Amino acid sequence: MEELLLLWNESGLAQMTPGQLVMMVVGLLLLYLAIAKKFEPLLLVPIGLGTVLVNIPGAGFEAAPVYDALGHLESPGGMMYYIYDVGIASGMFPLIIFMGVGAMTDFGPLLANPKTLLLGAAAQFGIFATVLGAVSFSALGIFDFTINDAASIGIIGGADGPTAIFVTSKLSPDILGAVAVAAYSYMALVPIIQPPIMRALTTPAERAIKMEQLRPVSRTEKIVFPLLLLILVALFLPTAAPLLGMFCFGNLMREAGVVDRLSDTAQNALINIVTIFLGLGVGSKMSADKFLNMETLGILLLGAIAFCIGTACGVLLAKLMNKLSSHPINPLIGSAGVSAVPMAARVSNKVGQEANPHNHLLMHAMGPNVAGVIGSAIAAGVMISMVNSFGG
Amino acid sequence: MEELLLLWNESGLAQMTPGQLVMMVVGLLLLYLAIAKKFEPLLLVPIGLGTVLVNIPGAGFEAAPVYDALGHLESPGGMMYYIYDVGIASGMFPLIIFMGVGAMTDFGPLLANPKTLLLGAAAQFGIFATVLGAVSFSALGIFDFTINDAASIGIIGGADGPTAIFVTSKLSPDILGAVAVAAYSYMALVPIIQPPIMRALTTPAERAIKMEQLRPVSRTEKIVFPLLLLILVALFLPTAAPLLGMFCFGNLMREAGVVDRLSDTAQNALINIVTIFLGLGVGSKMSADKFLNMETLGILLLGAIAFCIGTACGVLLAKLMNKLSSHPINPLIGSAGVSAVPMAARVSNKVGQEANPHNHLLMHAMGPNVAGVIGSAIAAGVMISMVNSFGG
Amino acid sequence: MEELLLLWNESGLAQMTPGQLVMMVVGLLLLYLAIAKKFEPLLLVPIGLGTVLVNIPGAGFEAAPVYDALGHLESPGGMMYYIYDVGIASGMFPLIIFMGVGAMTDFGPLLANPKTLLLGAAAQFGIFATVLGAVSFSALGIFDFTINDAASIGIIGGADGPTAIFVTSKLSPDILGAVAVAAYSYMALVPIIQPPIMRALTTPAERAIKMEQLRPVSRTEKIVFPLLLLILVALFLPTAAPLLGMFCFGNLMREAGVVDRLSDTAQNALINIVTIFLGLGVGSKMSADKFLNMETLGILLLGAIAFCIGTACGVLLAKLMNKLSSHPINPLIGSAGVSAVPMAARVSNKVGQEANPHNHLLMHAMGPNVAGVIGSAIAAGVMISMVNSFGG
Amino acid sequence: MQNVLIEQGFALMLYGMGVVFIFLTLLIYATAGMSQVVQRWFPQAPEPEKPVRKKSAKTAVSPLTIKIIQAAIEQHRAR
Amino acid sequence: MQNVLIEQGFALMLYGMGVVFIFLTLLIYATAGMSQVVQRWFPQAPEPEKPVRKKSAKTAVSPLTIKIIQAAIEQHRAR
Amino acid sequence: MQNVLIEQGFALMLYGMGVVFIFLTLLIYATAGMSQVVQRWFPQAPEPEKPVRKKSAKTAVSPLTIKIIQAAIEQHRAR
Ligand code: NA
Ligand code: NA
Ligand code: NA
Repeated sequence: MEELLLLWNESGLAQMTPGQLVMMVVGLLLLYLAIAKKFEPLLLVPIGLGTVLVNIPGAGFEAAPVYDALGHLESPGGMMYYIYDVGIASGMFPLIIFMGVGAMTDFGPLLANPKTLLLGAAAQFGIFATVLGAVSFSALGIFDFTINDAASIGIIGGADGPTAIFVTSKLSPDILGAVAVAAYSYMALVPIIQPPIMRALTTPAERAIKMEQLRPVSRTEKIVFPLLLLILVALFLPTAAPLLGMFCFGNLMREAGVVDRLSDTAQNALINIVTIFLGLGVGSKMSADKFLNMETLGILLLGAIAFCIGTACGVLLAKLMNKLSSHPINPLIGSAGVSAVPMAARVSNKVGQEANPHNHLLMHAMGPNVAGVIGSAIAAGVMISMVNSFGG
Repeated sequence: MEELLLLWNESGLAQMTPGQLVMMVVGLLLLYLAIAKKFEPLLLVPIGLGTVLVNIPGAGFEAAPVYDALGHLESPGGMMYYIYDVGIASGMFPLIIFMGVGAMTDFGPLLANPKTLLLGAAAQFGIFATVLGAVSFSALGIFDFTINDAASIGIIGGADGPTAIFVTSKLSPDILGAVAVAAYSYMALVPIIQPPIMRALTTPAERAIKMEQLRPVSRTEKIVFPLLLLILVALFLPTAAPLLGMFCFGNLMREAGVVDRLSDTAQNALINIVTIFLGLGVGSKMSADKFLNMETLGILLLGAIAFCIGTACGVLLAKLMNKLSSHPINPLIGSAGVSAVPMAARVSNKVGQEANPHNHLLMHAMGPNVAGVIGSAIAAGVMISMVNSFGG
Repeated sequence: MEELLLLWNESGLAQMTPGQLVMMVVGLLLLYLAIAKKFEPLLLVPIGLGTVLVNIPGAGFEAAPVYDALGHLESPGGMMYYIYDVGIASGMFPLIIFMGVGAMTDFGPLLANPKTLLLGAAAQFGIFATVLGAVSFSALGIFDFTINDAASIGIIGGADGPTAIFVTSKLSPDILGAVAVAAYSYMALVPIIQPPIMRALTTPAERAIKMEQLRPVSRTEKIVFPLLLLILVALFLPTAAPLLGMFCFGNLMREAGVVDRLSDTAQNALINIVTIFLGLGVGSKMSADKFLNMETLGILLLGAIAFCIGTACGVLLAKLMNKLSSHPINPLIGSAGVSAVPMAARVSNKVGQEANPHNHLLMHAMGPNVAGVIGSAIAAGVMISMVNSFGG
Repeated sequence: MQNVLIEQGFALMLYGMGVVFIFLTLLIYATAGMSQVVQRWFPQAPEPEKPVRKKSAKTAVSPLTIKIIQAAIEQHRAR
Repeated sequence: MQNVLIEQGFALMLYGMGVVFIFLTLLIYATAGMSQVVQRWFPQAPEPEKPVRKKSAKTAVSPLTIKIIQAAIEQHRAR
Repeated sequence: MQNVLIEQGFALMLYGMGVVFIFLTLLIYATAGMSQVVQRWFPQAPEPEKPVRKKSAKTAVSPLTIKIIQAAIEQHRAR
């Protein structure tokens, strides 16, 4: 008889808390958005499923391993525990993904028109404005965000998944779930968030501006650039070295032309494997106690603001550059500075073609687009080191 | 001079125990079966070679790492130690393989005819009957099996490698080698074990029964099914969540259609890498002291019985369903309920064609076949939780 | 204000030591050699970039994780720390690479003419002569090499990257960087180092010798050979079992014909992934304090000597065998015994064709070439066990 | 002791098979219901492009390969 | 407390944006200079074989595949 | 000390080379014997399908690709 009781007591129905139930629905919602609405499915499918798994009562996906006095394993930990511990707490997974992203990135357009790096800088203002917003909310007693939380929330505006996960796992792991979900959701929403802002801040004439054909870039330049970037990072911003170091490594493997088999693996088998586990690991932070609170609403709200400010700043600086520069610059490429590669660049192109069907901005927008990746990685480095110094 | 002595003392000839010699022969035998007889080579090649390696005297494949008082590494552990510790003791490898299996599984036939799930249930009777058999042997003092051993032996009847390894590594790691070898060997022997039982329990008329064409299944159904299964597991059987959760995750990646690159990696690079190491890790439990004893004979014997009972129950329930159901059901598809995907389904098809050359049962047998995977994963969950409760 | 100071203090410029600066240049030089000169790029690109990364002041790539009294993670370690700790200190990465190399190796030519194994033995004399040279330098007080260092330096003469890394990481990890760089650089320089020696030790007549067509080798022989080798290792030289065991495992997967998907993964996705991290991990030992000293010069010098002696011994034994054997043997194939697969074999072929344009030695040279891999793995096993016995 | 063991074995069999059957029966009805709901409210042609997707899922044939092949055919037909 | 928080937020924004802009401006000049140097001292045709490499980097189409295809075409043309 | 070092170096060389030569000589005879045994008792045509397997081992060309190609040829010849 007690076996029946045991089975019932172990059943989800008996143990399920309302919070867990809600979180499961959240997980299913993420899966719906990923599969039906194609919201960044590569990450949101694993995150959504991870959310469901980690909220199954009594399944022990998050359990830590238990060792006896002699250090022998008494009971192994749960899958999520190992994934998070090995891959995310250590920072390895985001770094490996960043290497793969580097191996998939073509810096050609940026090299053809380096000025566009500035747009990648301007768009990062969204990050820091949001940090300020977050701490203000705290000061006003609306939400309770520490400076660590604020920095992690701001980085959502970087529109760069691995960077956001890397920063948050270092500064405030408890909100990792909310931050990652916000980051990827808004990256998926770029085609809806950005166009109105872009139209509001530009005149039809500006949107119709044709830009000059980009010059061809030699292979040597493409090989030297990642090394140049890495050296500058080493000299001026070591705290950004982990992210940008791996990014440059990946890009160097891509351009070197002598290690194509490594480059192929970095941008296929390896990044896919790590993506699967990174998603599950992020999901492991989607437990009711961590996610179901007002702070999460604040994070989602502030994240959206960050995106909007970043987009606006990018467009506005592009307008200014167009005024000052001898070569015409279409302000629409400014919005691509938030990164969200390559979606933001496509949006610039699309909005541009509304104004002038024969205008092809895609390549021109790729420059600010990849510049945005560098920009947010630098912002990440600065924030990690400064916040840690506050802590101490 | 002492160097010569040293080299001799370190040579295998000087240190080899008879047990190790025998185990090496066992390893070579497994390799022979895998390569020449094509016995589940994907697992038995690594297991066989791992068996040879772990029994090389003085090679230290199983050695644990040694740390000094300050926790610095004095001497690293052996390869097998790390593989087993990282991948099998943690349960990660079987779970990752199960994810890959999920990504390779097409639930279409099952969705077209869900009733066949019952056959996947019936075939699991082999598992529990064998558990009873094992404890009886203990009670009779023939073998010395604990309830943990009995459960691990029973799961051989699940005809599902990763499930058997997962359960055994949790309940009685010492017999992991014997259980895994039995499970994979009998899965390879399905074409020899099952047909006689199938013929004995069915009439030629029954074997000739034609089944109705399966209805087409929509993509939406295929996407929703793994989520439905996962939710039911969460609600009623959380202890089965690790195995079935990863299985559903893999299947969802396959059917979602938006993460094909993850699905491809899960069913190729990732599952292959893990298979290599899982096999070696299982081999690390094939040491003379663990394998060369009467218990192993008992395990092999009971495992065979489990397969036979499972097959018989599947066929018998299929006969019954055929009697009761309005739609004709060929009893031969019942034997596929033991899983051993897709071999058991092929066997059903082959035996069916002996009776009626124009009868194509393969698709109809795939339903019970994949149902058997679900069935044994559920049985695994129940057994793990109940046995642990006994222990406490 | 203090923030500015903080940022400046954290900048590389403020912290960079001259040594780090030099090492970064070394890293860039390695990258130049790898990319522009195609020096073993698969390893030297990751090593070179790892060298740059690990010498970035304040980036903390090498930092060990910090745990509080309760064993909770306070600050995670750096990427390089984890890579080295998990993959190199444990010996796993070199072993996995060796498995992949085994899966890429065709023993056909060796099986067709097993006598060439002797050439693979002769070429290993370079290893041991160099060990003697290293200890002599120490005895003369020129350099300060322990017997462990000497053994690690000697293995450079094995012209086999993973073997050198495996031995050095076990015997003297501090010089791992220098040894690995020397090993891969000289392997890349084989086409420059070997020909003069080969010409000096042979007459034009000898170089023009045509060898008999190799007999076809059956698949069965190719399957049995790795097992035969493994058994002999188990019986006579267990200390060589880790390296040769994995090598044979890889080769068996290749030849078995029933596990092609595992073989493919072992020689593609898996070896590529491990190569990326092995290179970075080796780079983590390229810090100024470990690399910038006289010893490194000694290592580079002795490594070159090892290559030369190995080449010479191979050629000389081949000359001798040609005198004694009934079948003609072109002495040029002897130099391939140093391994450096397949470059050394190509060199034999090229030098041979200078003397006789119609002479195709490639296949004949592949025998000694792969024999050299076995030879140096055996030498590695002997040295590890003997040096450890000295230590005790 | 032995009796305990036997008892535990029986318990495992009884409750184990029970759970397996109950759960899978439940799954049958849930699945049937799900299929009904999907077919009624979310009708959809049994996906046509699926076969292609499956293939591309099973093997390493990229769309590109196919493009190349077609190109090759074209170019050749051109001659 | 709150003031500290606000201060820290301002500090982050001020120095953060500062560093980002300074660094990327630096990068602009460094890149421009690098390109000049490369174009003057290491001129090189914008790599021609790159497209092929790219493809082979992006997809699983090995040279062999292409060879096979060509072979197939040949053999067929032969008929 | 130094002498010890030299001694150890000599020991390594002597026994090291010794073991390498003895082991590989052993391997020569073992291999030759193995080949004899295989050729006499387990004769077999030097595998024919091997080249194909090799290819498929070296590159990502799946049987499917080849089928597709052939199909393509067929279909085209049909025209
Ligand atoms: Na960004
Ligand atoms: Na089963
Ligand atoms: Na060698």
